[in-house]
Parts: sequence; C-alpha cells; structure tokens
Amino acid sequence: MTQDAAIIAALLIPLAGAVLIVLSHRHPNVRETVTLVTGGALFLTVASLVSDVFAGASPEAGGFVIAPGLEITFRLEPLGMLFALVASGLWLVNSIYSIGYMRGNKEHRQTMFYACFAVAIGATMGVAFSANLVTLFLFYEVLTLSTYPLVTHKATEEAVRGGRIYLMILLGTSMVLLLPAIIWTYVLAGTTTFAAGGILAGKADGILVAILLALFAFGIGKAAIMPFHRWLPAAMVAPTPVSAFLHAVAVVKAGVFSVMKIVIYIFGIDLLATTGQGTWLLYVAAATILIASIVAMTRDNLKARLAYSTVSQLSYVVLGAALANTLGILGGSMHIAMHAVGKITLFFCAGAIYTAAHKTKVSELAGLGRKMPFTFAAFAVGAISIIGLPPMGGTWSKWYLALGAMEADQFILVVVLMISSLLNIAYLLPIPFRAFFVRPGGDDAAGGIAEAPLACLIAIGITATACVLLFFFADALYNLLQLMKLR
Amino acid sequence: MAVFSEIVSHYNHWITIFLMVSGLYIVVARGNMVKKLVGLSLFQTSVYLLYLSPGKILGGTPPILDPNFAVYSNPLPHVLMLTAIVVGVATLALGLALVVRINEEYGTIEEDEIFPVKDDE
Amino acid sequence: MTLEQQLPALQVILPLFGALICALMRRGSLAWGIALGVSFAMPVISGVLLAEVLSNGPISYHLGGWAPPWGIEYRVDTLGAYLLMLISAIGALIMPYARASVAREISADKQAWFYTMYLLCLTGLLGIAITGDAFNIFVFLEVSSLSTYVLIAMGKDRRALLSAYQYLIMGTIGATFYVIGIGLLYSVTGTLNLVDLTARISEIGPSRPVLAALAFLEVGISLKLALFPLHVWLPNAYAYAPSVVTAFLAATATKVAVYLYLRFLFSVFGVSVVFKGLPVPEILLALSIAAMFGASLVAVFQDNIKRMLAYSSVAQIGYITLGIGLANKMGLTGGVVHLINHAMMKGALFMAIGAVVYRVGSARLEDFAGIGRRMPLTMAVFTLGGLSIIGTPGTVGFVSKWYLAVGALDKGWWWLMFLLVASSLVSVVYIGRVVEVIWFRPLLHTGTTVREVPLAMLVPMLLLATATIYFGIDTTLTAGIAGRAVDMLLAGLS
Amino acid sequence: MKLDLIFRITTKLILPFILMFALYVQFHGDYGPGGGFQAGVITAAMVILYAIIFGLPAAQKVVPARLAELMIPLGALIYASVGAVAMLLGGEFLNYSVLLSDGPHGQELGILLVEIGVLVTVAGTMTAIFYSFAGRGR
Repeated sequence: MTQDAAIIAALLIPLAGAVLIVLSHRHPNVRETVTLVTGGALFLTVASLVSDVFAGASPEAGGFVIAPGLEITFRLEPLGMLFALVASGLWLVNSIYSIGYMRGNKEHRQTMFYACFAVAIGATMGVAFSANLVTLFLFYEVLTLSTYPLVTHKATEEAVRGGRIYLMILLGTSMVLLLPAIIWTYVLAGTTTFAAGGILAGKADGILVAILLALFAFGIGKAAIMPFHRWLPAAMVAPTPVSAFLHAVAVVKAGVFSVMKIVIYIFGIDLLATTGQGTWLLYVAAATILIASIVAMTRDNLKARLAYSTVSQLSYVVLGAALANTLGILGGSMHIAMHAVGKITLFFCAGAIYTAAHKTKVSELAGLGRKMPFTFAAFAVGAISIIGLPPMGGTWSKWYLALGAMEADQFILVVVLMISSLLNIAYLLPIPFRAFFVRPGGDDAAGGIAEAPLACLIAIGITATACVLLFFFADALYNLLQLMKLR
Repeated sequence: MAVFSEIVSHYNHWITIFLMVSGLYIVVARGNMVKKLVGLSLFQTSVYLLYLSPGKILGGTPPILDPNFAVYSNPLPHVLMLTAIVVGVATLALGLALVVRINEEYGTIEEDEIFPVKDDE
Repeated sequence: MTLEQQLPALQVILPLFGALICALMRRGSLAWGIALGVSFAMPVISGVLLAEVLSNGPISYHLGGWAPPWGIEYRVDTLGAYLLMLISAIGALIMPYARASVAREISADKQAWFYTMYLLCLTGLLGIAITGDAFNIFVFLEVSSLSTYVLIAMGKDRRALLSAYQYLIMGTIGATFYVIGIGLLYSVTGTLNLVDLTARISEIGPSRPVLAALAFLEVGISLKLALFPLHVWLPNAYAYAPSVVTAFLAATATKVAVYLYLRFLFSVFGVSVVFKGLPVPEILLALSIAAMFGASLVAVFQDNIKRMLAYSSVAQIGYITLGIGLANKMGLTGGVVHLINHAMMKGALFMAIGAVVYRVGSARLEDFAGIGRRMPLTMAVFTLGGLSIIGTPGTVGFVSKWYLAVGALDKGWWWLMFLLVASSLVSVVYIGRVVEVIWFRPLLHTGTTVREVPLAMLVPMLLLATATIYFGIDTTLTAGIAGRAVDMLLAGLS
Repeated sequence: MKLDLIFRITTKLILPFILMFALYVQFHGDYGPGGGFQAGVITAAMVILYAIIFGLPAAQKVVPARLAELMIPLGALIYASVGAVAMLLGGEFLNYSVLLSDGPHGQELGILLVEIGVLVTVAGTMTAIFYSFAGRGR
C-alpha cells in the first residue's frame, strides 16, 4: 500500500466498519467481529505508516477544494502519527473491552453504539492526519457529533441532560470561537495549511496574536481549559467504554492535539516566544491544573473524580504548548500518549468495578481489592503513571515539561507541577489503598462479587502493561517527536 | 405661488396618493375582513390611476392609426392596467371566498373576535 | 425555430398547459400523473438552458416575435438559469412525494384542483425567473401568489384559512408596492424591459422618482421575501399549509423573491444608484441581523415543528440578505449559494416533517417522541437537514457560512463574523431540542401504523439529504455557478 | 309578485341583446375599444341577470356549474394552444404571423382566436364566481 493510499484507507476503514456494523445488526457476534476486525485493520494501517515517518517522509492525500480557503487535505507528520497510533491502538483495546462491558451490562441499542464508535474513530484519524485547519475543524465537528449519541446512550433524563451540556459546550465553543479564529487566520494569512514555523508570523502581531490564541485555545473546547471544562464531568453519564474513549482515546486528545498543532504550525513557537503573547495561557493552564485537581479530591463518584483528573491532566499538554520551547512541546506531546494509556487503564478499572460490583462511589470500594485484585492492581499502575512516578510512562512527560518550564524561566510553573503531582497522589492513590487495606463495613455483604468479564480483564492487562513499557521504551516516542519540524 | 401651481399641476398624483393612503389605512385600521378587502381594492385602484394618468397625452387620440392624426395617447399603460385589473379582480374574488369560508368555520369575520379563539395545537 | 431555441418558452408553457389540463380532470390521480410528467420535464429543460448559458452567454427569446424593448423578452442569464434549475429540481423532487401526502391531507374532490394550483404556482415562479420584462414579472408574481393562497387555504386546519387570508392581504400589498415602483420607473424611463431599464437608469442617475421607485420596489419585494420584520405572514402560512405545499414553498417561493431583489438592486438600478442614493446595505444588514437572532429565538419557543422551521426560514433568509448587504464577492456568493443550499435543507426538513404528519397526523413536538426508532430514515433526513441548518462542516450550511464570514472579514467587520456564528448557535438549540425528542424520548405512538413512509415519499427526502452532504463537499455546481452569477451582478461595482 | 312579472318579461326580452352586444364588443375589438375581457364579462352578466331574476337553479339548468368551471381552463387552453400552434409552425410562442402565409392576416386570425379564448375564460370565471358565492350560506 502506498503512503497516501494508507492515509485514505485509515479514514475509510472505520466508515466501512460502521456500515457493516449497521448491516449486521441482527447478528451480535458478526457485529462484534466486524468491530474487532475494523480495529485491527485500522491499527495495522496506521502502524504501516510509522516507518515512513521515521524515514522523514510526510505523505499527502486529498487536496480537495470546497471553496476558496476550504480545502480538505491530509498530511502525515510526527505529532499526527503519534496521535493516530495512540488512538487506533487504544481503540482496538477499547473495542475488546466494550464487548465485555456491553454484554456484561446487557446494554440496549448496541448496534448504534458500535457504529457511532467506528465513525468517531474515523473522525479522530481525520483530525490526526489533517493538513490544514479546515480539515481539522471538519473532523473535529464530526467527532463531536458522532460521540453525542454515545454520551446520551442510556437515553435517560440524566443522560440527555449530560448530552445537552456536552453538545452545547463543544459545538458552541467550536462554532463561536474556533470557526472565527480559523476564518480570521485564513483572511490574515491567505491559507490555513499547517507549516513548519507557523503561518501567522509576520501576518499578525501584538494583541491580535493573543486574541487569536485565546479564540483557538478556548474554541477547542475538547481541550477542556477552564472555564470550558464542564462537558467532561457532564459526559460521565455515558457507559464506561465511552468515557474511556472520550478521556483517553480520542475526544480530549483530539482537543489537546489540536492546540498543540495550532501552536506549532499556525502560530509557530518563535512567534509566541518572541511576542510573549502566549504567556497568559501558561497561567490559565496552571490554574486549570490546580483547580481541577482540588475539585477531583472532593468528588466521591469514581468517574467524576477521574473526569476532573482528566481536566487537570489535559492542561499539562496545553501548558507544554504554551511554553513554546522545544522541551515544552516535547513534554506536552509525549503527555498525550502517556496520559492516554494511564487514563484508559483507570477507566477500564472503573468500568470493571461497575460491571462486577455495581459500585460507582469511592467510599464504597473498601475491601473490594480482595475480590478483584487484578483490577485494583492495574488501577494502581495507571494511577502511578498519571502521578508521574517511575517506573511508569507518565514520568517522562512530566520530566520534560518541568525542564521546559525551567528553560522558559517559569519556576513558578515547576512548583505548580510539583504541587499537582502531590494532589494527584492525594486523590488517586487512596482508591486502591482503600480497596486493598481497608476492611469493608460489617453490613456490606460483598458476597458474589468476582472479577469482571474476561474481555474487560484482557483490555485492562494490555493497557496496564503499556504503562510500564512506555517507561522503558520512551525513547521511541522521543525519536519520533524529534522529527517534528518546529521551525 | 410657484409652489402652489406646482402642487396643483400634479393633481393626478395627489389623487393617486390620497387613494393609496386611504386604502392602506383601511387595510390596517379595520378589523372587518370584508372592509379590509375593500381597502385593498382601493389601494390597488390607486395604481391604475398612477399608470393611466401619465399615459394620456394632451391632444392625443386613441392609438388607432389614422392619417388625420399625428399625436396618440400611449396605449401601453391601458394594456398593463387591464392586466392589473384582472389580477385585482382575481385577488378580490379569492379574498372574498376565503372570508366566506372563514365565516363558515368561525362564525364571524371580525378579526378581534377570531384571533382570541384558541385552537388546541 | 428548433426545439432548443423554443426551450425558454417551453419552460413556462409546459406547466401552464399542465395546469389547464389538470383543471379539466376530475380524478386526482390523473392530475397527479400530469403534474409528475411536467415536473420531471422541467429540470431537463432548465438543465439544457443552464448548460447553454454557461457556455454561450445569455439567451434571449422574443415572445410573440416582438423584439425587445417593445415586446416581452424572456431572458435567461446565469443567475436566472441557476434559479430555474433550483425551482424545477425541487418541483421534480416534490411531485413523487406529493401523491401519498396529498391523498392523506386533501379530500378527493379537491385533489385535481390542488395539482392545478401547484402547476400554476410552478409556472409563476419559473416565469419570474425567466422573464426580462418588469411588468411581466408582476403578472407571474401574482400567478404564483394567487395559486399559493389557494394552496395554503387547502390545509386541513381551519387556521389555514386565516393564514391564507393574512398572506393574501400582505402579499397583495407587496405586489402592489412592486407595481407602484415599476409604474414610477416606467413614467421616468418609458420602458419595461429590464435590460433597457438598466441602461436608462444609469443615464438618469439617482433622481428622486428613481429613488422612490427603488424604495417601493424594495419594500414590495421584502414583503414577498419575508424579510424581518415583514415576515409575519410566513410562519402561519407554512405551519398550516398542506405538508407538500410547505416543503415546496419553503424551498422555492422566498428564493424567487430574493432573485428579484438581486435583479433589481444589482442589475436594474445598479450598484451606483442603490449604494449611493439610499442606505440600502445598512438597512439590509441591520434587518438581516435582527432576523438571524430574532426569528431564531422565536423558533426556540415553538411547539409546532412546522412553525419552528418556518421561523428558522425567516432567520435563514436573514443570512441571504446579509450576503446581499455585504455586496462583495465572497459575501454575495455566500448569499446566492445559500439560496440553493437553504432550499435543499429546508426542503429535506419539511419533507421529513410531512412524512411524520402522514403517519402521526400532527406536527407537534410531543408527538415526535421516540419516533426515530420507528422512522429511522426519515428522522435521519431530519437530523442531517438540522445539522445543515446549524452549519456543521461537511454540510451545505457550512459552505454558505464560510463564504459569508469571509465576506464580512473582507470588509473588516469582525463583529459581524461573530454575530454570524453566534446566531447559528441559537439554531443548535432549536434543532437540538427536536433531535433529543425524536431519538431519546420513549415512543409515544406505539400503534403499528407509525412506520417508515412509502418509498415514493422516502426517496425524494433521501436524495435531498444526500444533496446537503454532497454539495457541502463538492461545490462546483452550487458555489461555482453562484460565483459566476455574482461576477455578473457585481460587474458594475468598481 | 306583480313587479316580478315585469322583471321576468323584460329580462327575457333583453337577454338576446346582451349577448348580441357581447359579441359586438368581442368582434369589434379589432377596430375599436373592446375585446374578450369585456365581452366575457357582459356574457357573464347575462347569465347572472338570468339567475337573479329566475333563481339560481334555473340559471344552472341553462349554464351548469360544471360547464362554467370547465370553461375557465378551456378558454385559457384555446389561448395557449394558439401560441403552441405558432411554435409548431416555427415561430415563437404567440407569434401569430406564422399562422397564415400572410403575416398581418395571421396576426388578425391569431388575435381573433385568442380573444375567443379570453371570452370563454372570463365568462366562465365570472359565472363560476357568482355561482359559488350565490350558492352558499342559505
């Protein structure tokens, strides 16, 4: 397969999968097989491109003009490659997990669920491969819309309300802030194509840079910078595989990936560094990191706690982008992968707990570790990775972020990162601790609780292992990201 | 004085404007549906005058070729207004037909009696 | 003359003949057959005309053999052909859909009359787009309007009568204003031919009678166009008319009025008179923005979905007039392309609603509860149309919005761009409200009669919905032609 | 009623003259003021007068409502067909010159035919309007 054909294939495979899933709606086994085959094929297709990227190629596809400035083009570059690899890999794992979860909980309307999932991963690939802002925006919106039915999957009053917040914040920010920013960029620069060193350099300066950056940063609601983070906790009503998809695989990652990409290829780190118009974003990100961590501590609902943890972690990536130096970008980009693997493990565990024990609150977990040792061990692994302690992958991204902050002479941010790690410990580690070492209350007859379905456990095992592996093989990520043309 | 003669010499336009405005006024101010239609007709009638009066040329005759005459009135406005009259008649007929049907359904043709009637959606 | 040379006349005469023959029929199904045949022939003719105009320039047809400017001229140029294509395509899509829907909503003895009126309306709309004579436009305007009043009055609800009456009063005032404007122009220039008028007005310049004529014409056409705040007739008319009529009118009638607007503002009066003599762009911009927000906000609070979409139409017309008010290449292209884009999406939406009315017998929001499970395809059409209204990328709505926003920024009006995107946020609310109800509420009507509509109704809807996606990605046929029409309109702007 | 008698007799007497006048207006349209519109209205007036004096049922026996309704499209169809024939003969729509080998005479013939169409439609329309209003609300 040639490179550009592989790019197109990566977009079409999920779509074809979605169609096949709908067609096979009467046969659940066939349908699930289609999902898995789609996932496998997608991952292989994406993986086949890795060697080309390492060889320094940046294959292009598309080039379809809708209107002046509206162009659909795809181009592969290292950051997009990383994102596509992480998303497609985790989606495969997530599909395995979904099958266990959905069957274990006997959810309804599973066909629509799997079909929307396939469309959403296709859109994620589109975001990852986009060569210009317009393509990015197109798939960004498709991602929002295709995940909306997933969020409201339960069709209860609460789910619909959550979906409403989800849709209004994501669509609202993207339409009112992101789209004008794109149009403005187009009118200023005459193009929206991502280019090394940025396209706005020399076209915009002074306060206009800050305004555009604000439009982009807040317009990408998926990056969940405060105050546009409300959709993440609201989306917690969704089934756990969806939450995993939102928090780890695709949606939030598409958000921070877009921020990263816009900072690097639209503004250019030099423009931000020399004008200093991006500094405010550092503080907003830092504030989001701290506030979200503190809020997470107050949440008893396990998924809500994880949601606020995500809000906080996403701002690490934004922080890395806003630092606008090589190390910051490296750390932030790496954190996309590290956080994805860590957070998906945590969500898988939360889902497994729900499937096996129907418990959603942290305070109810006491003693469960004895019944579900594997799940909680994996939880601990994921938590340590999120906190950023060796020997888990999360260590490296935080390390580079801290270095980047030092290089930018922002020592206060180093302190923020340290405090945040402490807060992470405070809200994550008590969960496995309580499960393993606290005796359950006398009346809590936890009899009959066993580990979750096998499909779930396999998925959890894979991601937990990945957390560890990423610590030892982080140099692969490092090498890949070194290929990024920042200037 | 000049202003006065200016005003008087355009008397045809003043009549047109008077008819136009009074027609519109009736449409707006009356609640009776038939009266509204009468106002509408009056309004349309003013247009006929607007077209026809400039079409008359002083000393002109009907535009049928005749070696005895050299100046003819402009026939085109008449043709146009014939069409407009037909359109007006059609509109009036349709309007009245609607009013008849409304009267059958609601039992009244007064707007302020009909609009308070709330149909269940 | 060859058949091809006769096409401009045939475009108008065929539906006229169809209407007359339908009037002789007593059986509704026979009349439907005639209307179907005529409606299918229309896009073929306008397609040939469009191709001809695009390659060889404007076509002129001298009615009765009388040369312009004395005789009536049928003149097809890029903009006119574009509009002809729009109207005839919508007509052809509506007709297969119409049979079942009309049979459900209109009593058997009136069906032949229904198709007569429909074809007359089609005649009028096509005639407006094709004729090059100002007074002839009035005649066609009234042909289409009078038949529209009748079509609306055929609605089942007794409020249809009131809406038709209301529309009749407003529409007649609008048309009369139009004739007054034409009369003033005629008394100043002595011609009714549009091309001739253009030449003579540019000689006269912005004198007082010309400006008065402009004002009368503008108000008159605005009434037909339902420009905010002259839109009060539209919501009721759309809400209580038979479903087929609503779909047809929403997609075509106001578009024709917009065409008149473009024709008079840009080619007859010319940019120099319009933009220097009167504050037309400023007024248009202000009213458009008011429409975009005002009508959208009202739409949010409607319980009848047809009415909701009608208010949405008023708002969408605001986008079109916004493009006219911007009067630069990108903005005007956005307005013109939104003509056809809006026709596609509103056509699809109203047809989907009509399908529900066909099965459930109501267009109230609560009757839509959970209906997505019984009529998934129909509701998918509705959802796609809704996404297009919102302006999601990948749909036609986005293309229009992009052009308009770039047009606004080209003028340096960044605030206008923000207003534009903010107003589409309001549409998220009213579309989202319906989408939630149809997909996520428990099913209200559990009877077995609630299922997908017959194929003849379904296929046109699906075609339109597909078109909203297709033309959102490949815009050579929509924005491409619109761009050429705009070049023609803006030729006078230095 | 005695007065009624006078009305009836007078009406019967003048009906033919009304029709005659209508036809005069119709055919004199070539040379002076007149034409199908006026003639049609006068013809309809004849029917309406008859209906007023002798009652609607009697009038509808002479001119059935269905006939009046048919006359409306029929007249228009005559008009349009003349135009279509002109098209078939190679001219533009409604170009009467091609109807006969001699242009001006073709014009004359065309206008005559067209005016007949107008007469039929207008007479039909006016009668139909009268019928539908008079037939209601009793």
